Amino acid sequence: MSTIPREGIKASEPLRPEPATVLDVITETPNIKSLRLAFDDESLMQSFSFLQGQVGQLSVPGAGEATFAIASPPSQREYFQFSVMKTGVVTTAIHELRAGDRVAVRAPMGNTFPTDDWKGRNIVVIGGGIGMAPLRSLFMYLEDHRDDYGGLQLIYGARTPKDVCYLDDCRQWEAGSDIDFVTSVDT
Amino acid sequence: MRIGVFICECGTNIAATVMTQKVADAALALRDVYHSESIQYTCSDPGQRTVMAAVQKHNLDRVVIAACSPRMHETTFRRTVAKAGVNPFMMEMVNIREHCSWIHDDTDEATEKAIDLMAMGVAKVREEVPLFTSKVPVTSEVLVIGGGVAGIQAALDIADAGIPVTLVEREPTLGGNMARLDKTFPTLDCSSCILTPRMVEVKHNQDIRLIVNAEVEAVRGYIGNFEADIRKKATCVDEEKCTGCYICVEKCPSKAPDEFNAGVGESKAISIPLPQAVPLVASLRKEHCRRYIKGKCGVCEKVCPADAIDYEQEDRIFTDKFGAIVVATGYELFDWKTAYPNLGGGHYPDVITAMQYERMLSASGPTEGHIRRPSDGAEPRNIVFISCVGSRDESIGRPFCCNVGCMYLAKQAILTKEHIPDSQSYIFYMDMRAVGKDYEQFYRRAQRDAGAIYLRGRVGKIYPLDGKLMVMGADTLSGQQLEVAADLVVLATGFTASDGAAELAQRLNIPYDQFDFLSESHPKLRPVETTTGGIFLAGTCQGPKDIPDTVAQASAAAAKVIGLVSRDEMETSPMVAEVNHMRCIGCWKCIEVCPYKAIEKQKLRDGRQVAIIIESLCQGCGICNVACPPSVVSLRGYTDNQLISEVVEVLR
Amino acid sequence: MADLVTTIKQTLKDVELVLGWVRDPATGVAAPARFHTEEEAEAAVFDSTCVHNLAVHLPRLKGRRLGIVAKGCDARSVVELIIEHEAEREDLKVIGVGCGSILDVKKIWRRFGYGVEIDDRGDSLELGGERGPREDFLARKCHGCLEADPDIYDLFVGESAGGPAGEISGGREEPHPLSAMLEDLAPAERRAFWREQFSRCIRCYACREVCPMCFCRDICIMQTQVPHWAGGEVNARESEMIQHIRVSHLAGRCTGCGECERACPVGIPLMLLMDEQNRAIEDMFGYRAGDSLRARPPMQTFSIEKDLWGDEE
Amino acid sequence: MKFIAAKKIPDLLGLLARDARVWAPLVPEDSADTLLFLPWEPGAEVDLERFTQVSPKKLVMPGSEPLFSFSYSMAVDCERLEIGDARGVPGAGGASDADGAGEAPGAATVLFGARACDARSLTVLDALFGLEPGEAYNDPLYRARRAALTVVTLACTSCDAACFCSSWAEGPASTEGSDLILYPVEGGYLARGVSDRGEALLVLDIWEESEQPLPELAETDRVPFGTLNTKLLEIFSDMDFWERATERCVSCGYCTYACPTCYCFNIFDEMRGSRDGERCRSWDACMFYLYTLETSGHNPRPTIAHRYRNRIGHKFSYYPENQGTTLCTGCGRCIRGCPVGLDIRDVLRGAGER
Repeated sequence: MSTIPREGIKASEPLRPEPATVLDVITETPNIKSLRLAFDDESLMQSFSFLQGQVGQLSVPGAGEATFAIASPPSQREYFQFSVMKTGVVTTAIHELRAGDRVAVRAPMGNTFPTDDWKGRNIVVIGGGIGMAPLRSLFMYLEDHRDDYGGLQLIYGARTPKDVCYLDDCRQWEAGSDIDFVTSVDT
Repeated sequence: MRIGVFICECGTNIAATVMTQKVADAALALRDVYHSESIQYTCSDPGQRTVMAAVQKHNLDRVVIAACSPRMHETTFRRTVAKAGVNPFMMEMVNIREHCSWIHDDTDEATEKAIDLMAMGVAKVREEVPLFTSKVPVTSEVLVIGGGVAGIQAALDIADAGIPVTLVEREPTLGGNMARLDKTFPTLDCSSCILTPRMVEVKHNQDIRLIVNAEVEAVRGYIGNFEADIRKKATCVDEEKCTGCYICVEKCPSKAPDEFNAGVGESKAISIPLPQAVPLVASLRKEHCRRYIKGKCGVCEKVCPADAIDYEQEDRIFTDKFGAIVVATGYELFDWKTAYPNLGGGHYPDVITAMQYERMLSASGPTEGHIRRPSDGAEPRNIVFISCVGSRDESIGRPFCCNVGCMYLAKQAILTKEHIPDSQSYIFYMDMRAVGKDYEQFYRRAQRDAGAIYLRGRVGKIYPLDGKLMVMGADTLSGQQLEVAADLVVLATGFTASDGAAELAQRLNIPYDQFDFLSESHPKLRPVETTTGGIFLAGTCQGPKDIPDTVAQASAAAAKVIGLVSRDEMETSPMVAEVNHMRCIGCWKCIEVCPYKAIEKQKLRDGRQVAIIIESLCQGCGICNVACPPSVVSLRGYTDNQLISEVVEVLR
Repeated sequence: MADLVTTIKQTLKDVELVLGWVRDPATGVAAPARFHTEEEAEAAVFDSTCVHNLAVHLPRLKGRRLGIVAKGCDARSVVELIIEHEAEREDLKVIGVGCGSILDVKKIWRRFGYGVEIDDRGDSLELGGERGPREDFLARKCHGCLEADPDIYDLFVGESAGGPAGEISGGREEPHPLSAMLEDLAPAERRAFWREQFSRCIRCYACREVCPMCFCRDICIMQTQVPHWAGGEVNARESEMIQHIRVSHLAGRCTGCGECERACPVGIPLMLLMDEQNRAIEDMFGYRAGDSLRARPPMQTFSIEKDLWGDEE
Repeated sequence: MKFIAAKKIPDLLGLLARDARVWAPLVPEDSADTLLFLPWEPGAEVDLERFTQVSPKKLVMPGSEPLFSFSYSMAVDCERLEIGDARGVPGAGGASDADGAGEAPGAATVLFGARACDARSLTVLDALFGLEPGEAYNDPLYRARRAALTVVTLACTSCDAACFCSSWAEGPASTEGSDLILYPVEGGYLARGVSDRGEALLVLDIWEESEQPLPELAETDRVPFGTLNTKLLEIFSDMDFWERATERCVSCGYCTYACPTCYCFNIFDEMRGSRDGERCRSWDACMFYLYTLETSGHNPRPTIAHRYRNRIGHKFSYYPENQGTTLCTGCGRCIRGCPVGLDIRDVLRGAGER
């Protein structure tokens, strides 16, 4: 496996998250929200890097910490994004957050997609519902490196039309001429 | 999360003892509090506008208002925040008036406490989630239980508003206890004269369905949507056919006690309780009927010209839907005999109750208005009245006042003088209670005009001597022992709850007190409501009272009912219980303890059985919450975590 | 134990499985077992090492037809579980056994080493060849034994013990050995005592899991975030809190079987708390859990009684 | 060889306690039948005969410990969050001394009277939490505690029916994880240094010289591990086996909490009021239903059988596969203390015969 960058977590203090601020909250569906975050420490934010598909540990101190895929592409340097479905204690607290609120993050963690091995090939990305979060990061990475790959196809489904996330992105993918975007709903 | 905190000064009600600005300043130090201020009168129009403006300016999503009791203004402030775009249930009221400023003197300490209370409110509102009311349809028909004067008044008032009423009476006729009275204090107008027309009015009112000889057997449902089973008892008489001609009564060979006349005189197994009975139909009491005791008779059937006798008649059960219920089940008189052996314990025939005396006074009574000693039929000269028999007597566990004894003894003394001009009345009393309008004058009249001798003291003993009854007692005013030779002794027996009141209360899920009188929701602010929505009280079922109070309460209950059922649908509170199905272990403790039968078992798709709350039935009482072993039933707006947060905050 | 084996075999014709005991070959003492077949039932035993309260398994097996071998004390748990709908009487075949008191095997092991040979002669005890006073190693619950013979059973095996085992062992309703000491302490000292005791707690929840009446099992509020009654830390404060929760949840439920105290690996005298509460419940409500199938547990009873709401003024 | 008379053990403990907190097998007050590793104080009588009910792992991995504190405050119309020291604030969470968390990570500690199985378990945990800087994962709290810990082990000359450390090559003679080993002999104990730190203790002038030979060590039960790791994978889906094996199990956490090698923990936040809080970590047990309960309500290990299968599989199959060492040292605590008499060896042997 290629080297996984760990910028963002201090090796000496792997358990300690870094304070971050909620820049923006986007209501994706009735029970999914996307949060755009930036570390409060500016130099950390500048050096922060991750690979498409990696995850982060998002804390609302007091409620707890949980793992979420980073849903923004590595090329997005202004902020990083998590998309969260409201289900339990931590995600409920996350859904209470508003722009300006403080959270804490340990990231990046986990593995990436072996995108280097895919170079020159046609790629089909298939995702559904909130499962689209890491794939959004991946797909946007692929778009950023469009020339390295052959055909790009994205197949995205959700339970109902109201459960489709990333509507703005979907519209752009739909409009994009060099990608094939297919959506479907279960019902 | 952005919380706003508003501290009400309530003029000087709060601000004189609590430094409200200091409380507001302290709020700003709390997590997620983005705005706080002290407002002179928060409930006033400018006060509410200040709150709304702050909500909008600071983009608040939760509000804490520290002011008076939520009983006073919770609804007001819910509306206020809702107008500003906040879910009304994300507003938490903190009581710093009744719970703080009004009960403390020390400003520093009261301020400290107000800060703690406010911080607890903030802690609680942090855990709040938006709640939404829902609407349920309302059935317009009303059930009135009891056909005494209270039930009659309530039924007529409700029917006057064009609302259909079902009036259920246990006895064969309307009228209740009032129908047995001769005259009423303090005006001395004839009881029948004022009541009978109202009874007839009930009979003829097309919006009232009258069911006599009937009892409410079961009640299900909830405010706006009750369902009641009414059992109509078999009387062997077809009410449709009976004309009330009295022929069967005259020919009936089976004697029976005369309950309507309180045992004065005799009745028959088939009878009509009184000539003014509504409905005027006969009814047969099987327990006294020769046909049922000895197996042969049939006289009434033979003589009935209307062919109304039906020995095969069986009990029938009606089931109907009602939007509201008025309980007007009245009272009974205290059975004094075992409690007071010193008064003869029922062994002396010439010691009678005031109700028996009342029946003697009545022109339509068994003695046709003549006062006669039961023992020998002689007209008495010296009559001793004894008040508070079974009232205000801790020693027999009956500490309360009957509210009417003083006045009806005064009335009977006056009437006695009218009936027997050379008679002398003696009244043993504890204290004179004449608190109603014109009552004091009426009592003076008994003394002055009727010459009644009032003796303040309890009677110790009654014993017979030479054909008279010797009444021994103490006159506590003069400190002397007294002995009065009486021809007749009349006891003012107190009120007890009517027979079966507690059982009925259990069927209706309404509370009752230790004497089985039904309990109102709040003695001052909700005097005709019960704690169960949609069930109201009228008259003496709630406690002893006189006729004016009874009628007033009945009309009040009617007004409440009309307000309720004249709506097509009503909002239900969202602050009801909720089950976390994921964690329900299916132990059914909640179902066992629920007083409103608001919890049911439900099978989930995975086959697990869990408890579900029927929200429209749930009253949010919280009993299921504490009975639930894994605490998966919670009360919305009062979840465990909300309460824990409050406690943690105050212990901080 | 031919009688017991035959009875279990007979019961198996009617039920899916029977809860009983087998002898652990390594230690020679009894261990809980489930008999599904007549062949398995051959291994069934009952002796004075059968300390476990098998009723603990009933809630998890609810809805299946079962047999259960029960001592008098265990049958009390069965009764209480039936009352609380955690077991169905009709699904249950209770095989009653007369019990003449049982041994606290763990106490023996801790003193003499795990697996030491236990030779119980009824009136005396030999442990690893040494003679020890049997009284010292009786399970504590036997000292306050309420019923040596089960109150409910479908079949009865062996000899009736003829009365509470406590009588046999010379005592009845004996208070917890530490209760006298605790009564003499001032409130602050008592607090210190419990703090000290709970400082040892490792929150393994063995007390909960062996308790037949802790039937919430997997969904226990001692470990949940919603509601968050107890924190997650392992320390005396939280352990005391969770034990208070447990004790109060067992108000009117605890049959005093003593399993919690027996299972506690760090020797916290949990039955001290339970005994105290059980006495209070009996005084207040006249209720003793497990006495009768017809009784209604006070904490699960709601009746609109006189003056329930009282007067607010 | 160095020797110490049995009656001088308190003196030795006294010397050790000068510079460190000493934990030794002690009988808690009012509980004569319990033996636990507790902080030793002068006068306390150490029991070197019986076995303790809970392993000493709490000295490197307390029952619970704060990871860091945090606090919220309000600035002008905005919220601020401060994350405290990653070392946490020992004791702030109300942790009691008996948890081992009362000491700040890094405070000198001596574990006295551990058995070979206990000492060896520390090396198992080292591999996981990272003793040396530069390892893939280094847990700062564990490392600080571990680095400050001196282990004085008591070699076993006798054992009971629950012991099975002889299943591994060195058995009771293992020196892994120990700094100093004491061998019980006539009248006292022979001592042998294993690490530099242990050797350093032998310089104390409390020791005498002795010519006594090393005693013969205990020979315990042996569990034939052989190819058990692959065998366990083979019978993974044999739910009938797992259900029968766990019929008497009541799913308590004693076996995992008493175990010297079980290391699972849970992380959660505890608030002290609404503004301040701590992130804590505490022991968790795979036998608990909540251990794998997912937010959705789904639980991949819904029954005791599923959970026990994981416990066994993890200890004797997956972990050895990944890390090259069994997550068990044969101390026998889970057997001795099981409230329902479940013997892990029976399950292992049963699996082997399957």
